[in-house]
Amino acid sequence: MKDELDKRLDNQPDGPERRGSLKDIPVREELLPRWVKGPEGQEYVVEPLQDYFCQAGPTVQTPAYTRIIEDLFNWARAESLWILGFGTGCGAIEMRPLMTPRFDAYRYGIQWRPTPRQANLFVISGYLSVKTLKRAIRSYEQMQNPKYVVGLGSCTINGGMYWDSYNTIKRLDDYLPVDLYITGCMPRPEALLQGFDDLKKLIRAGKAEGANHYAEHFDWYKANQKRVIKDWDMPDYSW
Amino acid sequence: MAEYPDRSQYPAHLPDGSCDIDLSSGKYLKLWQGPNHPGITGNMSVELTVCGDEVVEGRTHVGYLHRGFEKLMERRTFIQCFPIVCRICVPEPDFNEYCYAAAVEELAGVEVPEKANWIRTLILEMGRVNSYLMYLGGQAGAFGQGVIGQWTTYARDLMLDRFEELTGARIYHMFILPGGVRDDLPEGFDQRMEETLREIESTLADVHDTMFRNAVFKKRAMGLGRVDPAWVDEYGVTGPVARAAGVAKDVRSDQPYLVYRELDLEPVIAHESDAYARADVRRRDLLMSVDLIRQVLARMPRKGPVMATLPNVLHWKIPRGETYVRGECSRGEYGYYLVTDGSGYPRRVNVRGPSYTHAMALLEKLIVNVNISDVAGLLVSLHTYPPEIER
Amino acid sequence: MSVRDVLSPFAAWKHLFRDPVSIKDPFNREASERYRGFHQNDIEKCIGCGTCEAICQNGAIDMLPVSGVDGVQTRPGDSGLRPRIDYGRCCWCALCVDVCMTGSLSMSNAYKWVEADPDKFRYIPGVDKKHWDDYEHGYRRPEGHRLNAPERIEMPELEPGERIDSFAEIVGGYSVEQARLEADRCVTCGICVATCPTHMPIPEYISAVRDGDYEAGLKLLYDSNPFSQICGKICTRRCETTCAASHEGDPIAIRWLKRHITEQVPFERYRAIIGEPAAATGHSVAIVGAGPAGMTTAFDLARLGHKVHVYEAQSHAGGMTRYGIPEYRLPFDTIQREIDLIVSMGVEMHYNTRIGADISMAQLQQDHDAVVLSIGLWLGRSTRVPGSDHRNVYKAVDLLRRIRDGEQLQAPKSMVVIGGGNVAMDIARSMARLQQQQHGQIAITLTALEDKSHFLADPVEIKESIEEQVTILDSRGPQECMVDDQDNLLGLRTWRVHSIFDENGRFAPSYDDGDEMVHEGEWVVEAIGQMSDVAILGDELTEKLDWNRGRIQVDEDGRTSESWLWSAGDMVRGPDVVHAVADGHRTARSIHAHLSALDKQENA
Amino acid sequence: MMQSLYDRLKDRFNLGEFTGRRADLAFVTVSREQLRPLLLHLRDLEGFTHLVLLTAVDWIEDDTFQLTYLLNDRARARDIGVRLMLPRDDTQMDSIHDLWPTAATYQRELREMFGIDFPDSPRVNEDFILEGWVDIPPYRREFDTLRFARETYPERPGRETHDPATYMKQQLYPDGEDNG
Repeated sequence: MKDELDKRLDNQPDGPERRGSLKDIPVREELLPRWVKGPEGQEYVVEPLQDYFCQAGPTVQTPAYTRIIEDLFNWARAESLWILGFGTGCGAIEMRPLMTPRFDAYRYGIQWRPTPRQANLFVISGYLSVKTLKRAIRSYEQMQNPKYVVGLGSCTINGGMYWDSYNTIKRLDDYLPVDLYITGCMPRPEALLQGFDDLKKLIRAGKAEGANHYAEHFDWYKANQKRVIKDWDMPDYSW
Repeated sequence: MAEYPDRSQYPAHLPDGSCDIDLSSGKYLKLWQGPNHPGITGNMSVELTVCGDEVVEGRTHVGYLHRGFEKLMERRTFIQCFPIVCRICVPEPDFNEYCYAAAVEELAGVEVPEKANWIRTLILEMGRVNSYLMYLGGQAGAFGQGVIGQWTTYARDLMLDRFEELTGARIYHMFILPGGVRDDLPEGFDQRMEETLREIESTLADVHDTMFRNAVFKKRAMGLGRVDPAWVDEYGVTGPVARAAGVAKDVRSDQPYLVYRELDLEPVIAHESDAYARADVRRRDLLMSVDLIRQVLARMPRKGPVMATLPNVLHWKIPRGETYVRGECSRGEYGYYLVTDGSGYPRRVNVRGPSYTHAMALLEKLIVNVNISDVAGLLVSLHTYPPEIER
Repeated sequence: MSVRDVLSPFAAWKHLFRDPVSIKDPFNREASERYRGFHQNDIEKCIGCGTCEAICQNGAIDMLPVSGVDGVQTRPGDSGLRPRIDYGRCCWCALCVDVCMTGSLSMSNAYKWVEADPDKFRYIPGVDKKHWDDYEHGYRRPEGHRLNAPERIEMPELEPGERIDSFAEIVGGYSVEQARLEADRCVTCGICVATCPTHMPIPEYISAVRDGDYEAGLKLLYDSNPFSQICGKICTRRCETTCAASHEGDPIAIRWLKRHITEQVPFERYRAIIGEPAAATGHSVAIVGAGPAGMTTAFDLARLGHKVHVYEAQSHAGGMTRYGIPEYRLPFDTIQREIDLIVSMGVEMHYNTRIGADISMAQLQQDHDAVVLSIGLWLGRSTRVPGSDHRNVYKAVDLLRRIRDGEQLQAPKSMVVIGGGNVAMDIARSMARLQQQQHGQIAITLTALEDKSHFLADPVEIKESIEEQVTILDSRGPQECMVDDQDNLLGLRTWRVHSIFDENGRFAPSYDDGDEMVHEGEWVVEAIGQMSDVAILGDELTEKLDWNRGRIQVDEDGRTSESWLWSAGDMVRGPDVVHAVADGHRTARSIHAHLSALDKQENA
Repeated sequence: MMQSLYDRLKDRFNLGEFTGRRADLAFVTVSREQLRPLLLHLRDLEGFTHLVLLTAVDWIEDDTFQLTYLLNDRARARDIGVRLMLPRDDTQMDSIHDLWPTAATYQRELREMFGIDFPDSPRVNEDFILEGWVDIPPYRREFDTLRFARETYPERPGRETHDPATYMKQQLYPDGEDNG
């Protein structure tokens, strides 16, 4: 997958703007710098884009010095997949059965976390509208390394049944580094478990390198993201 | 310790009725609940302006799941629309299939076989059971009761197994298509359904004990989000939300469709009109659905076709016309407004989902003065589902 | 709120000792029997019609050539394409399975497919081997669940009782409503086009019927077939044998829809729709024989601006369609309108002009830039069994011609027909009508070598013959035309046929002489094939031409070994109207190319 | 039932085309000036108290938008759809959010998806569904969603297909003729 991506990076046309007549989108009001009065009367300036976000870009995480230790890390990572509880699309409904006794994913070391900071697996559960893509990128970037992305359902692969929709992206790998895809519309809980199992194997083999790929080709991903998110009003990296 | 102003004075109301919220005053805080938030049903967000821990203003933001169904359908033939409509509502997709099929049948003049109508009713009631079970888990979860969701999701999964053997799919059944339904009931379906229904009833009895007779739940849900019966018309409130306010609004009895005329049903109502009453209405409605499924299976004809003869669907043209078809889904009135122009494609499809009014105008009205911790509970108690709003 | 509300939730504890409800091995759980999982395709059954692609609302299906895989090849009735499904698009709605014309496509109940490479989710079911190819369960189209009507709209026809004593046309023709319903069944795949000898744009003109745009339809017809009215009635409709709808239902009534178009457009409009011929080129072409092949050549060449002279031995044009096909199938006025239309393009007709007698081939060669020989097959073949030279043993073609020429034949009280092709049916049914008119009863026995399932005749013809009280006996080999001592014909003696061909596939019938039958008949009519009367060419030309097993040797464009002479139609291709039309087009193209080359030479 | 309602209404209002759809559903066209009085009349005197939906249909070939106000009378189990034709070049309409507060949501959607403006409707100019949309309103007929999708969101390459009839021609009779 990595080679394939690298190949496509080389063929990328310059310039993020493909549609000519873009209107200038003003930055949202709440993101503008403003004066704020504290409870004790003191006043200070808040610049949301500067103050609330980190300016540095993502970094590549290098493997541990020795193979044995790296293998141990990978084993540990594989056995604790913590999924971000962000249902981006309809596929999220099959998560519920997994969280509950019938399919019980917890016995395989899989659980759901409410915040990106605690999660290392982002399941993109289906199509992403542009509006959600924006939130998905931010959520993904807030997750800690090492982190993985699984594309769930055919719409993450090639647009699925929304292939002609004006509001959904067609191929997820243009915008986020995807480690694994599970096809189906939507995939059953058993298929998800199979996917998680395959992901574990990938992680154990040290092949789930999506996050590093994202860091290495950060500019390419950003260019793709900005091409579809016309009102980019957030910092480039939301760590 | 600094002197904090008495927050009950805020926000001040402007002459036009809106609130005077000056963020820079430091008295208010903006808080976004969603789009990725465990207490949100589906993918939407509520922009809360809070003063202390009380909400002074709430704004619903939707569009995270917008795929443009209504536009996509305009460039699909009538049969090609059939697989796509169910995607509008994940927990209860069958209403889309039914309403769309019924609208197409009406405009095209297709007569649906009797037995297909019974099977459609069966599927819609099965879907309602599913939707309510999911709701109960969510409602309890929003008030911190994790175990209810564990039970109801299991019960719902049993119903999904019945769906799977009947329709060939778990979530998106794609079984009700214009002209009828795809297939007959499988061998031995009745018996397995009866076992499932018993399991669901026993789950519900447990839910009744642990949730509805639970001091915590009662304390938090009673009095929360009271809907004035007068708002029912003003805000287009339908379904259990209206019924909990004492308005016996139920399309199944108001304007019976499919075979509801031949079934015994009585709209479930309550009068307290708060989150608790709504949950209770839904619980009782669920029990009625279980009963309706039994009635359907007992009374439905066992012989005959399940599908009308259609013209060749590849170039099926429908004469110019417009219609509106509605049904009572678990959240309220679901309807399809279909306009045709004589071509092979719908001219316009408009999907009217109950959440459209509940999650927007009604929620924004109810959310004022609610404690932050109760926002999720309030939201769930309206049983909203965002794709119905944005489609 | 009460104490009960505090205690009641503890009821949950009763589940403490309940068995877990978890599925022990969720990795190997089978989906339900009807589950719509991954696709399967029986590629030998599949014909690559692309209807699945047409209905797929996700644009998930591509039709790709897989010729050579497991014997799939592009041939009449099979495009050689097979569907490839993109699981980055599919939504498992199974509309493709529901609409599949052959029932080859189905879905297994397999549902797990995980892949790191997103480009791998495309595959051709049945060709790219998958572990679910042999799954027993999954979604199959439920019985009776069809998205297009499998049954043909019945053609209004005269009942046997109404039609048996007259030569009135049997088929009534569709009404507009019926035609639309029938046209609606077509899935517009276009598989039939390759089968049609003249490659008529069948899906397009059927669409014209659906849309009620008959003039556009007529234009499509006449651009590819100047015998559209005639073919609309008596075409052998090979297209219908490869129709995608024929696999799980009746084929589309393509012939009747063609007929419907020609009936819906007023004849006066034909000429304007077809358009004016091109400006005169100064070339002149002679055509011998005014049958479908000759007249098609004439039509094409005349439209291209060449001067065409047609020489016809009979008093009317139309060839076998005029003199070989009974009136109840093809009324005279249909033929006449077709001929009038062709003549109106500037074709000059010379009737009652017999080559060899009235004008010689050498003369034609001298007067014209090119000559087309399309004299058809007018000599009946004989069984040559003992007694077949009796005066009451007839050739079917001769009898048919006499009937169509208006001669009042005196029908025998009983007769035997030998042959199982359409000509045999034609003569049997024509004579049945005469018998009914003259004697009030029918006594005709038809015997054929083939068994019923291998009759060469159109099944409809066989059915209607039986309705018209013709006794059909299959697998009977003629042995003798029995004659009594007063030289009266008594009938035909036959043996049961064992086999028709030997192990090398050569025609060598073997009989069971223990199973002998005698079929009584005052006449015996032989309808076992025809040949061409090539004697008219004259010795000199016959000597010059190359021959192949009794037929003139032609190249693929119909040109003979003599550069000025082309040959077309039944005499080259065997008896069939629509083949003759195709041959006419081909010949016309070749001649036009030849003439254009002449022009170029002159200019250069 | 609907016919008698129409007969009553047409004396008071200048109504356009009336289409009876079912026994319990009819559509009627009304002019812009009479919309508000008609809706009020239906709501207050005829019992149509429930605004089921408000949406638009783009009749681009007639250069009009059709606004459909669908009202429901639960007591008598009947519905009426009030149609209003709006010229496409003058897409301003009077808000009815004071009759039904919930109409504001519908009007916001129409503003965004069709570009039909409802001045004075609360928050009508706020983003509703779309975010950062820069093209024409997507529900308008002239907006081609497939083209937009193709231009904006790259698809996975490597797809090709063949039309059976064309492919067979190429394979079997490429010169337009066969020799079989």
